[in-house]
Amino acid sequence: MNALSADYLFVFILAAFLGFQLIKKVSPLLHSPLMSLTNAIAAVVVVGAITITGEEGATPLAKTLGFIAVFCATVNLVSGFMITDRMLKMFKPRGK
Amino acid sequence: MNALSADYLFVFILAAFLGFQLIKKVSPLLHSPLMSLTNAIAAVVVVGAITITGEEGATPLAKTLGFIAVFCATVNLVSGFMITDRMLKMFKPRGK
Amino acid sequence: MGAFVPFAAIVASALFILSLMWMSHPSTARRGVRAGEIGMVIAIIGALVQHEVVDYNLIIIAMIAGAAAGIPMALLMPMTAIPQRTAISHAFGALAVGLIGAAEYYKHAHAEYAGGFVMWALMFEMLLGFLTCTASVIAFAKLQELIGGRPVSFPGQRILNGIVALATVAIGATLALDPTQTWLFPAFVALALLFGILLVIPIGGADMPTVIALLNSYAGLAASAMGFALGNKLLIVAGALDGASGFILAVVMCKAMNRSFANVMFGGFGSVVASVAGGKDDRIVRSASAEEAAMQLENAGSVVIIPGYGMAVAQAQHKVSELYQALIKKGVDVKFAIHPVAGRMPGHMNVLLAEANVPYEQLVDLDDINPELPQADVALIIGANDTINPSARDDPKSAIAGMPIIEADRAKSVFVIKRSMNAGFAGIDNPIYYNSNTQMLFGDAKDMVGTIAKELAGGGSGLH
Amino acid sequence: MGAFVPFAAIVASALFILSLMWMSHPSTARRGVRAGEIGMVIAIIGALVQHEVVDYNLIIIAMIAGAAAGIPMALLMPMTAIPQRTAISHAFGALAVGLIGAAEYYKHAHAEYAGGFVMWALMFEMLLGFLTCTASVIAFAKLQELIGGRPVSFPGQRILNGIVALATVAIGATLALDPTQTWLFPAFVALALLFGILLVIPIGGADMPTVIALLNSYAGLAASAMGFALGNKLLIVAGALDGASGFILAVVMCKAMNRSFANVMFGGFGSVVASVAGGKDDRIVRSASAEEAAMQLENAGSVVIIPGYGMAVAQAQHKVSELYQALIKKGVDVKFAIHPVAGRMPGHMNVLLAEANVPYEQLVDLDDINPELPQADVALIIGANDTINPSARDDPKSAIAGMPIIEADRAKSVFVIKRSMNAGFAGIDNPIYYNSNTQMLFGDAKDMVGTIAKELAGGGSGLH
Ligand SMILES: NC(=O)c1ccc[n+]([C@@H]2O[C@H](COP(=O)([O-])OP(=O)(O)OC[C@H]3O[C@@H](n4cnc5c(N)ncnc54)[C@H](OP(=O)(O)O)[C@@H]3O)[C@@H](O)[C@H]2O)c1
Ligand SMILES: NC(=O)c1ccc[n+]([C@@H]2O[C@H](COP(=O)([O-])OP(=O)(O)OC[C@H]3O[C@@H](n4cnc5c(N)ncnc54)[C@H](OP(=O)(O)O)[C@@H]3O)[C@@H](O)[C@H]2O)c1
Repeated sequence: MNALSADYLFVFILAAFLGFQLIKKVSPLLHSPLMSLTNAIAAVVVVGAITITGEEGATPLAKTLGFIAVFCATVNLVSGFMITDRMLKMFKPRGK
Repeated sequence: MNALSADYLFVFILAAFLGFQLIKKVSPLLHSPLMSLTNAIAAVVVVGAITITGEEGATPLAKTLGFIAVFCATVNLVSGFMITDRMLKMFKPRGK
Repeated sequence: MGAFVPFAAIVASALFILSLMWMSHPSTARRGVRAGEIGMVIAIIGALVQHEVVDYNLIIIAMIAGAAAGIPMALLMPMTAIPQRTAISHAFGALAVGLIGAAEYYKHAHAEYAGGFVMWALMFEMLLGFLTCTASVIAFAKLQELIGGRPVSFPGQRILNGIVALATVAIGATLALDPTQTWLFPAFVALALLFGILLVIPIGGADMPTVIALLNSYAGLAASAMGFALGNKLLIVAGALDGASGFILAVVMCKAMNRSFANVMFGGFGSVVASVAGGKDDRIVRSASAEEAAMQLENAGSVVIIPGYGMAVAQAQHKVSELYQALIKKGVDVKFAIHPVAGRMPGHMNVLLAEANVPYEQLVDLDDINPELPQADVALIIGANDTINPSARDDPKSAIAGMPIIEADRAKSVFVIKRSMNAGFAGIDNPIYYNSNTQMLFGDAKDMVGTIAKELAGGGSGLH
Repeated sequence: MGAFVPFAAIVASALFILSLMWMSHPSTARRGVRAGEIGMVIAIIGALVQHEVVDYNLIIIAMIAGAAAGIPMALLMPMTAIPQRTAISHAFGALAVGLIGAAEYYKHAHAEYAGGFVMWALMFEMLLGFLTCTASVIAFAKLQELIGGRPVSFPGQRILNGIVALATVAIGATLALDPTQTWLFPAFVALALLFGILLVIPIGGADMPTVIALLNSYAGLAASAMGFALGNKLLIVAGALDGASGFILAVVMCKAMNRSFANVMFGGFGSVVASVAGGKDDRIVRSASAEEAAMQLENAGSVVIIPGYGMAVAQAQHKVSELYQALIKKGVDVKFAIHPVAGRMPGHMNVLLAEANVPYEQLVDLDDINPELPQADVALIIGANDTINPSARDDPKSAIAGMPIIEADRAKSVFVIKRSMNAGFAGIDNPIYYNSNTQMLFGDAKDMVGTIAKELAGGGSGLH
C-alpha cells in the first residue's frame, strides 16, 4: 500500500460516510426510485469502459470487452434515469 | 490549477458536504458544546505547526513562529476537548 | 483539456451527491434526477476528451445501441415489473464492471505488476462484478418466475459453496501475485460466475428484494474497486454512494422483517410456504359481500386502507384509487397504511399508489399509523397478510415473531380482501381472519375493490 | 513509518467525522469527544514521526506549556463565560494558522513559486487567519465587557473598510505573484490584522455570538487553505467540518432573529438600546410578590418556564433548578421553553440548566412548546424579553418583526421576572408586560427565583 492508494482510501471513506448520511434521510416513500437512481449513477463505470475501448493501442480483445461494457453501462444509465423520473413523475401532492 | 490541486478540491468538497449533513443533525440542545468541539478539532493545525518547528533546516524565525503556533494550537485542543466534555457531562437524562 | 478532466470528475461527483441529497423528499426528487443526469453527461464528456482516447467509432456505436435498448425498456416497463427490472440492470452493470476488469487484467498481465496494489484491486473488482452478474440473473429469473421461487437446497450444498468460494479466492490471489499465469484467468472468471449462482439459488423468491439490495451494494463496491484500480476518484465516489444505498435498503428490509442478513442469505426462508398454506380448520370465518362492505365504508368516519403484495399482483391500484376517490367524495377520512416491506420491494406500494394518483401525503408510515388505528372505524386490508399478522406481535413462537406489523386488528372493524384462506409469503397462519370484528371479502383484489367502488359510486351491478 | 503517516491522516479524519456524528444526541455526545481526542492524538503522532521532523525539544516544550495553560482554563472556566472563551480560543487558533502561513511564506519566498497554487493558498490562509485573530480578540473584549458593547461607527467608516480590504487583497496578490518582495509582507500582515478589527467594531456586543460563529467558519476555511498549501488532506477535512459547523450555527442564529448576515455584519444593530430603554408611559403594569407567585405556581397543573439572558447574567440557573424540583415534588408538570437565541450564544440556556441538573428531556424547542402554551396554566418568564416579545408576531413595523418567538402571552397567566421595565437586547418595548394576564416580579432573577423556591419548599422567609 503506497501513499497513492491511501489517497483513494481517503476519498472512499469520505464518500461512504456521506452516502450513509444521505441515504438515511431518503423518505421510505421513495425507496423504489432511490434504487433505480443509484443504479443509474453506478453506471458511471461507462467512463472506464470508454477508456478501454477507445484508448490507443487497445487490443481487439480489449475493444470487444470494452464495446460490450459500454453497451451494458449505457443501457443502465439511460433506462435507470428515465425509469426513476417516470416513477417520480407519479408522486403528486394533494390537490393536484 | 493542476491535477494535484484538483485532488485537494475533491477532498474539500466531499468533506464540506459531509460537514453540512452532520452538523444539520446536531440537536440544538448541544449547540454550545458543538462550538467548542469543532473548535478543538480545528486545532489539528498543530500538525502543521509541528512540521514548521521541527523540520530540519528550519530558520530561527520559522522555529519561533512554529513554537508560538504549537503553543496556541495545543491550548485550544486541550481546553477545547476538556470543556466540551465538561459541558456534556452536565447533560443528564431524567431520573439521574 | 488536461485541466478539464479532473474537474469534470469533481463536478460530476458533486452533482451525484446533490442528486441523492434532493432524493430525500418527493418535492425535490425530480431535481435530483436532473442533477444525476447532468453529472453523468459531464463524466462521459470528461472520459471522451482524454488524450488516450483515439478511436470513437466503437464507443459511439455501443452508446447508440445501448440507448436504443434502454429507452424503450424504460418507457414500456410496467410499474409492477420494477423489481425484476432492478435485478436485470444490476446484472448488466456488474457485467460491465467485470469485463472492464478483464480487459485491464490483460493489459497488466506482466511481471512488473505482480502483487501490486492495482492487481489486487482488479481481482477484487472482478470477483464482485462477475458474481453479482450471475446472482442478479438468478434473482431476475426468480422474480420473473422463469424458474421456481422455491429455495433450492441439496446435501453438501454449504460444503460445495465453501469449496467454490475458496477456489475462486485462491486463484484470484495467485493471479494477483503472478499475473502472467493468464491460463488461470478463465478459470477465475468461471468460478466467480458459478459462485454467484450458488449464492442465490438457496434463497426463496420473496427474499429476492433483500438480495437485490445486497447485490446493489456489491455492484457499488465493485465500481469503487475499479476506481481504485484505474485511479479514478469519480468511480470511487459513485461506487461508495451506490454501495451505501444498497446496504441501507437491505438493512431496512431485514429490520422490517425482524430477520438477520444471515437468515436471509442462508435461512432457506419460504421453503415451507406450501406445507402450511390453506390448512383447513374449524374456526369460524365471517365473510361478507361487496355491498355490505360498501355500506359500512360509506357510513364510516375514518377508513385505513392497508395494501399488500396482493394488490400488486392483482394490479388493483387503479381500482383502489377509484375507491379512495369515492370515499373522500362522501366525506370519509381515508389514509393508506404502508408497511416497509409490503409487496415485494421497498417502497413498492408507494410507487403503485402514486401511479394511480393517490396523493403521497395520504401514504402513512407504519410508526405513524399504528397509534391512529384504534380510532379507525374500518381497516380495509387489500392483499396484505404477513404485514398485518398479529401473531408477529402476540405469539413469540411465530416464524415472524417480533416483525413490526400494522395493527389492523385494533381497528373497530376489519375487512380483508383476498382470494382464499391461503397464507402469505411467510407461509404462516393469520389469526386476524378469525377475529369477531373481521369480515373476509373473498375474491381477486381488482374485481372486489372495483365492485365496492361501483357500489359507492351508486352503480351497484354487484359481483359477477 | 512512511506508510503510517498517510494512514494516520485517514484514521484521524474518520474519527473526527464520527465525533461530529455522535454529537447529534446527548446520549452519544461524550463518545464523540473521545473519538475526537483519539483522532487528535493519532494526528499528532503522525506529524511527529515524519522523517522531516528532527528537532523535538521546542515542540515538546510548546506542547507542555500549551497543556499547562489549557487545562486550568478548561477546569476553572465558569459556564457563563463560555461565549468569551469560544471567542478567545478562535483568536488563538487563527493566530496559529496565520503564523504557520507566515513561516511557510518565508520558506517559499523564492522566484520559482511565483504565482503558484501554493502561494495563492498561503495568502488566502493568512488573510483569513490574521483577520479572524484580531476580530476574535475584539469579540472577546466586547463579551468580557473590557470595551463597550455599543457599535462603534464614524463618518467614512465604510469607505475606510473598503480601502483597507482592497489594499490587503492587492498586496496579498502582489506577494503571491512575486513572493520575493518580502518587504511587503509585514504590511500585508498588519493590514489583515487591522481589517479584522474594523470588521467587528461596528457590530453590537449582543451580536457577537453570530459573529463568533462566522469567525468559526473563517477559521475552518483558513485551516482548509493551509491543508491546500501544505498538501495535507487531514487539515482540509478538519477545516471543512469546522467551517460547515460555524456557518450553520450562524445561519440558525440569523433565522432565529429573522435577520440577514448583512444586517448582522453591517446593520450596526443594538446601537439604539439606550434610547428606548426604560421609556416611561401610563399603561398599567400589574406587579406581584414572590408569595403570590409561589401560591399560583403550586396550584397550577402545568407550568412552562421560559429562561433568557437575564437568567444567565444573574447566574440563577441553580435556583431555577430548585424551583423546578419543588414544583415537580408538588406534582406540577414543568417544562422549559428554550428559544434558539435565548441568552447570548446558541444552546446557552441548555448548558446552564443542564449544569443545574435539569434533565434535558424537559428542555423543549420553540416549535414543540408553542402549541402547548395555550394549555399551560402559568408561563414563568425568567430574564427573557425579546424572545417572548409578541410584537415580533403582531406588529409588522417592529424592529424584530417576523422573529419567531415563544408565545408566552398565550398561557392562562404569565409571570415575568426582571429587574425593571428596561428593554432587552433589541432595545424595544414589550407589550406582554401590559397584558391583563401578566404579573411582573421585579427583582434580580437569582434572588426572586430563590425566594419563590423557598416559599414552595415551605420556608417562606419572604423577600429581603
Ligand atoms: N417489500 C419487500 O421489500 C419485501 C422483501 C422481502 C420479503 N418480503 C415479504 O413479503 C411479504 C409482504 O407482505 P404482504 O402482507 O404485503 O403480502 P403477503 O404476506 O405476501 O400476502 C399477500 C397476500 O395477498 C393475497 N393475494 C395474492 N394475490 C391476490 C390477488 N390477486 N387478489 C387478492 N389477494 C391476493 C394472498 O392471499 P390469497 O392467496 O388468499 O389471495 C396473500 O395472502 C412479507 O412477508 C415480507 O417480509 C417483502
Ligand atoms: N443566543 C444567541 O446566540 C444570540 C446571539 C445574538 C443575539 N442574541 C440576542 O439576544 C437576545 C436574547 O433574548 P432574551 O429574551 O434571552 O434576553 P433579552 O431580550 O436580551 O432580555 C434579557 C432581559 O433580562 C433582564 N435581566 C437582565 N439581567 C437580569 C437579572 N440579573 N435578573 C433578572 N432579569 C435580568 C433584562 O431586563 P432588566 O434589565 O429589566 O432586568 C432584559 O430585559 C435576543 O434579542 C437575541 O436576538 C442572542
